[in-house]
Amino acid sequence: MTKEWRPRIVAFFCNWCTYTAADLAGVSRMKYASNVRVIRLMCSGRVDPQFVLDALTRGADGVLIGGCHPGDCHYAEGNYKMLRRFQLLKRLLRDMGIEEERVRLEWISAAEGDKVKAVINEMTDQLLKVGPLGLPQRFEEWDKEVTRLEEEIRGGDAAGAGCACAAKLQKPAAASKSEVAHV
Amino acid sequence: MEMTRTIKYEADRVKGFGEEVMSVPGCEKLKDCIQCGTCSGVCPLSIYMDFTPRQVIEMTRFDFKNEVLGSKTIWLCASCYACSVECPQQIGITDIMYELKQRAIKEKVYPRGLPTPVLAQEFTKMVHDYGRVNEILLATKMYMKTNPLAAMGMSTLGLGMIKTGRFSMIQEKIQGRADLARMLETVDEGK
Amino acid sequence: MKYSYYPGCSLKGQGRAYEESLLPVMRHLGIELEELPDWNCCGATAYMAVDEGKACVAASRNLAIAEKAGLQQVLAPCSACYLVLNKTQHLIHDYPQIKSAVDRAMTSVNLKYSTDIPVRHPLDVLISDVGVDAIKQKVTHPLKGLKVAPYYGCQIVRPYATFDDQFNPTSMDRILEALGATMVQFPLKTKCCGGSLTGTLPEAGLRLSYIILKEAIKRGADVIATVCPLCLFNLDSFHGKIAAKWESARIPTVYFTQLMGLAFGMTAKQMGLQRGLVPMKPLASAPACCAARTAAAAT
Amino acid sequence: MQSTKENIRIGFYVCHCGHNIAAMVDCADVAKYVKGLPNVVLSRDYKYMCSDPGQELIQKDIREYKLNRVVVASCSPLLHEHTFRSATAAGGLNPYYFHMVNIREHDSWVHTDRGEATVKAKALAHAAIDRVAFHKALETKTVKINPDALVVGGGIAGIHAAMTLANAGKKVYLVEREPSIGGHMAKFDKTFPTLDCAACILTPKMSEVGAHPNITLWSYSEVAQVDGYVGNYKVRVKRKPRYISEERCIGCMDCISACVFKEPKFEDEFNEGLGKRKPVYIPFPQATPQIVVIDPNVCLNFKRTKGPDGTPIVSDRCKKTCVEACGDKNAIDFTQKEEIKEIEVGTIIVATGFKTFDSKRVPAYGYGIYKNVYTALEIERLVNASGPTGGEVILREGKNPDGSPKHPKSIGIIHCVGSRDKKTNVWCSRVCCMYSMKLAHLLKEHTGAEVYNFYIDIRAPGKGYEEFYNKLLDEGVHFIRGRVGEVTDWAMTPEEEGKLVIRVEDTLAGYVRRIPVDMVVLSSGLEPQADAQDVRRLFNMSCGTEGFFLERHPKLAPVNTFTDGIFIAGACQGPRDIPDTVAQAGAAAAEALVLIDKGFVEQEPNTAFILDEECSGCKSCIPLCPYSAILYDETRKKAHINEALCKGCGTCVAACPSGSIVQNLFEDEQIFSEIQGVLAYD
Repeated sequence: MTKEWRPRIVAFFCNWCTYTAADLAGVSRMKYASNVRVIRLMCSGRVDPQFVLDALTRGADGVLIGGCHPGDCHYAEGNYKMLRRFQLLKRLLRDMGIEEERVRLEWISAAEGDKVKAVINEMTDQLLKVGPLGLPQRFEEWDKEVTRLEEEIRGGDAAGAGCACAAKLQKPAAASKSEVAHV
Repeated sequence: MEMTRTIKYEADRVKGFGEEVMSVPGCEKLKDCIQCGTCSGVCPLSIYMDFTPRQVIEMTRFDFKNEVLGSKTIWLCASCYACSVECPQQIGITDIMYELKQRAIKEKVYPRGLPTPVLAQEFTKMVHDYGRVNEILLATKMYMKTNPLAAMGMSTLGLGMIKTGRFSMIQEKIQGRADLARMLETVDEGK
Repeated sequence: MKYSYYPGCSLKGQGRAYEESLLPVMRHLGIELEELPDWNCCGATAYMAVDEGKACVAASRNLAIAEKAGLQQVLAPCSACYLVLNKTQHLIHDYPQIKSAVDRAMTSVNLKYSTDIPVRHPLDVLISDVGVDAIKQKVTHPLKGLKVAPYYGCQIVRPYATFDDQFNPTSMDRILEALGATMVQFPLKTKCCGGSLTGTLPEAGLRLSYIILKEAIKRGADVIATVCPLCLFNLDSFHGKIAAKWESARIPTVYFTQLMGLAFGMTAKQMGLQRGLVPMKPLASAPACCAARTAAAAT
Repeated sequence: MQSTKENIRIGFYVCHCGHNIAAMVDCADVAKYVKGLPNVVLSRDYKYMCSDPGQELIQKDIREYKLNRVVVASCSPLLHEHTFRSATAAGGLNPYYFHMVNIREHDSWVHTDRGEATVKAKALAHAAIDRVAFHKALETKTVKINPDALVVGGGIAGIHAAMTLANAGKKVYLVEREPSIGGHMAKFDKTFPTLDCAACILTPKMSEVGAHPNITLWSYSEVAQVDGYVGNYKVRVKRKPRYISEERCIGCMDCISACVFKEPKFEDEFNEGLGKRKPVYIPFPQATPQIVVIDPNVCLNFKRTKGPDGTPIVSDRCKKTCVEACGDKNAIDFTQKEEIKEIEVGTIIVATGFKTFDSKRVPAYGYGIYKNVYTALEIERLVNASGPTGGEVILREGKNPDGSPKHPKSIGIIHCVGSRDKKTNVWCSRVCCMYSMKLAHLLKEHTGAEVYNFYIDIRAPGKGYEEFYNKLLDEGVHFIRGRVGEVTDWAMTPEEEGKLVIRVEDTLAGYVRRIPVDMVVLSSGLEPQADAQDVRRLFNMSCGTEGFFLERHPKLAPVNTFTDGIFIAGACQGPRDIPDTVAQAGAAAAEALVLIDKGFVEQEPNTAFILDEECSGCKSCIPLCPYSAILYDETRKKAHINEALCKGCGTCVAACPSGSIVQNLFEDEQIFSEIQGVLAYD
């Protein structure tokens, strides 16, 4: 492939503020980087940390979460709930060695089409600097490594004991759910 | 009776001039002008200008380079920044005037007999050579170059300066003259 | 409190009375000023008209020297210096092409420009760091009955004033009121004095000085107080020409620091008041050596 | 994974939207790509999917190809989701088997590279195809609409909206902050361009409101709290004490004449401070309701210091001549306290109006420095026959040599004060050109003065507006195109002595001019109310960047907000004149009537429910719900969601540690498949 690498961003936008702001950016014909894919949720409070981890595991280089400004949530305080969850999620990502720039939470009101544009462009620039995350490839490599290890063990010793850890590496998202979701 | 053609044809424009000016730091917002005339309304010197500041903006935007650079207007700007802070479109009009002055000097197209560009250049030379400026010497030089007669008219003032102990014929010089000159040269090298 | 002091060419030349009054007044208020070693001219309004890049380079040499001197802030009493040094920082900050030009120049002589060191005007320091109350406490000879037209001129408030209102500055008003003086209502406080045009195009330049002078008189001022050596020069030096062209509008113009010194009990001579072409009348409250009459009362 | 028994058959449609999408997205290529995805039975691109033929195409395909899922890639679901769900339903499918992909607002309109935009459209379509397989048949819920309505703000917008609803037989609460309704319009002298007397056309409407059996008018009141949802709002209204019993006061005003203050002494708000009033007063002669107010800040019977909670304390030190004058009516009550009223309404119209720009913010024009600089609203009162001078235009400063009041001989009207200025308000306030011309006409008529208008551009787009401009030109009113630099009081020539001097460039002539005048009028612009942000939060609305309330769609839903059942009308949404305001108020009332007369509203079935067998009873979801919709069943040790209370935010779903809460339309599988889909491209 000769095409230059562009980061993939999955965005979770709340229906009332940020999704509407993105619509406004469209109506106003603002131009921004095309590598963002928006998934509409009713509220940023619906964003399960699993969604973020799942997106990263499936090949996203960054995840953007957009909600209403504090105090402006259509559902009173879903955005605060997201904020609390986000703090924990960030800690988890740090522990996993995933750069901070990759996951971003932004308050964008329905009137701030220009902010949608600015945030997406800024995040794209930052991710271009940070480079690809490539989790699927990394998992593949780990899988290979583990398989090789297993074979080695099976070849050298009789019974293999490495499968549990392989399973865990393959599905970090599922494993982490109970750690982060309960906030 | 001789008639002057005032219509402007496309050929009268120096295409790209406006864009060039707009690319200079501080001059970007030139294109936002709505021609309201606030700049002229607040400019204390607009009453002596051949074109009002607003007209200079419009002429620059539409590439009437020769007319703009040859105007007296840009040399009447005293850099008081009233236009810049009052402009409803926040256009850096003072900076645009500076840019136009620079171009007029570079291309030596400023109106003859105007002392302002002469003063600017003498000033710059003095800074380059000595690092500091002696206002009295500077004024003398400027008058000598532009209007020696006027210099005579200033003798009362000179006398006053001497009497009040503010007159000095000694040119102050900085130690790091060579350094400063070197620094200024790098700007030309970088161009 | 200690600041780097950038006097600028005027304060060493025709505007020396500004320095003569500023230094003792600041010392009296506990402010130490350390003159920048081997500073050069800021470039004023003239350099920007010739070459913006060079103007920034020349001005930034002073900022680099200040950085090297290690003090946290620079005091620039001349309005043009204050504006140019601040403007240079803004340009370096906002435009990469200016920054790289400055960096290149710095490297060529082993200097470094790394931080935007705050460049402040004495009015700012007096109002924000010293405070009106501290000034009031030092007043021994209140300027009772003195009516002052506070004249700020253009370049300290426009376009970068951060310490005062751009359209209606009051910092000097507050300081002078603390000295006991009365301010006349003076809507021309930020109008242009004509700048260097008084010399280059006197018809245009002097008209602006004339308007300021005549309005100060009309509004009942005894004296105009200013913060800029060029403003003072323009308002003080051309009375003959102004009278010939329009009408006589003789009124003394002084640096606000000169008034501060008088109120602190310093003498008119110490404050360099004799350097004005239109002398300021001695004050009833002036210290001993100025008015013998009050000297007796004071002792 | 999805039920294996069901054979998923998806129909996919990509809309060209004319050139809107097709110019930036290769629609045929997208259709081709989707054709190859699992479960896709047919894939088409079509010029206008929202058109009737487009919708019929969906219906026909459902029947012919036995489709059981439909995906349309077109514009924003906020615009056309409803359209396509209806089409899906008309084709015989449950409407929730439909899913929409936004490739216009989120794709073709915001990108510049056709290749990239097409790739993005494919990815978004892929996500929808993956997602829709997990869709389930859902039932649309309906909620009843309480037929009573609330109108907030008693200016011309609120008055008109309330009257429209009341005349349709609905019960309306009209809440106004000031002691009288009427708003800004009540202060105007005449209205442009017809020069109708504002009071003559407004006051009949005001008294109708006051007398209407269907309208409960609460003036001097503010909305304090709003709870609930469309059709069922619970509102708390704060009624400020006016120290007069509204029931007993008959508006005779005997108390006012009897007040111990023989002369009016206090700044009269209605007359913009140009006149005076007493501590007991009625804002203006036609005030509605005709009930006096006592101002505790200046009434002698109150202490100067307030109580710890900010309430005024009765001092009882006044002779209370007012109480004596009121006699048997016994309407004065110094002990009156603030009162909270609770009401239930189904719909709310917010018509809280605007505030005028504070002209002191443009110091160059001298307002507050030079006495003869006026705001336009001050001039409205000055030229009004019932204004503080009885309609005589007298200068604030300066007298004739014989000591008589001075009338202006020359007047300068400065347009765009605070408007079209990036330092203050960037927008055009829309009404100033016209009202400036109206004031120019009135001032000229009253004084015969030379009147100058200083304008940037004359904006007269309205019925009869340009004609009005022409009329003024004929009348000899001067128009100078130039934004005024400054207003000063220093003279350079003898004719400038004692005058205000306007310095301006006549941009058409190219001259800088100094024009001496006696009076300067500042045409200040319109701004959002100072508390617009608080009001916005109260009603769960949004504000645009400039601070005016945000409409749901600038073209197609101009009086709707993002909260169902809450509508906006008048200048709270943006600067507008009286005709536009009235039209909008009528529209807002009509939108409310649609809901009321339908009697119910369909709700998105996006509520959450608990999978009983999975719930561990940990209770972590319970405090998260802002609507207290989750209850805990102590006997079964399980949580339970009250569907009627759930608003469908999904916060509990995301937080449930055992994954036992499901949100309809936003199920975990649906979102995971969407994530997978958007990332499935090269």
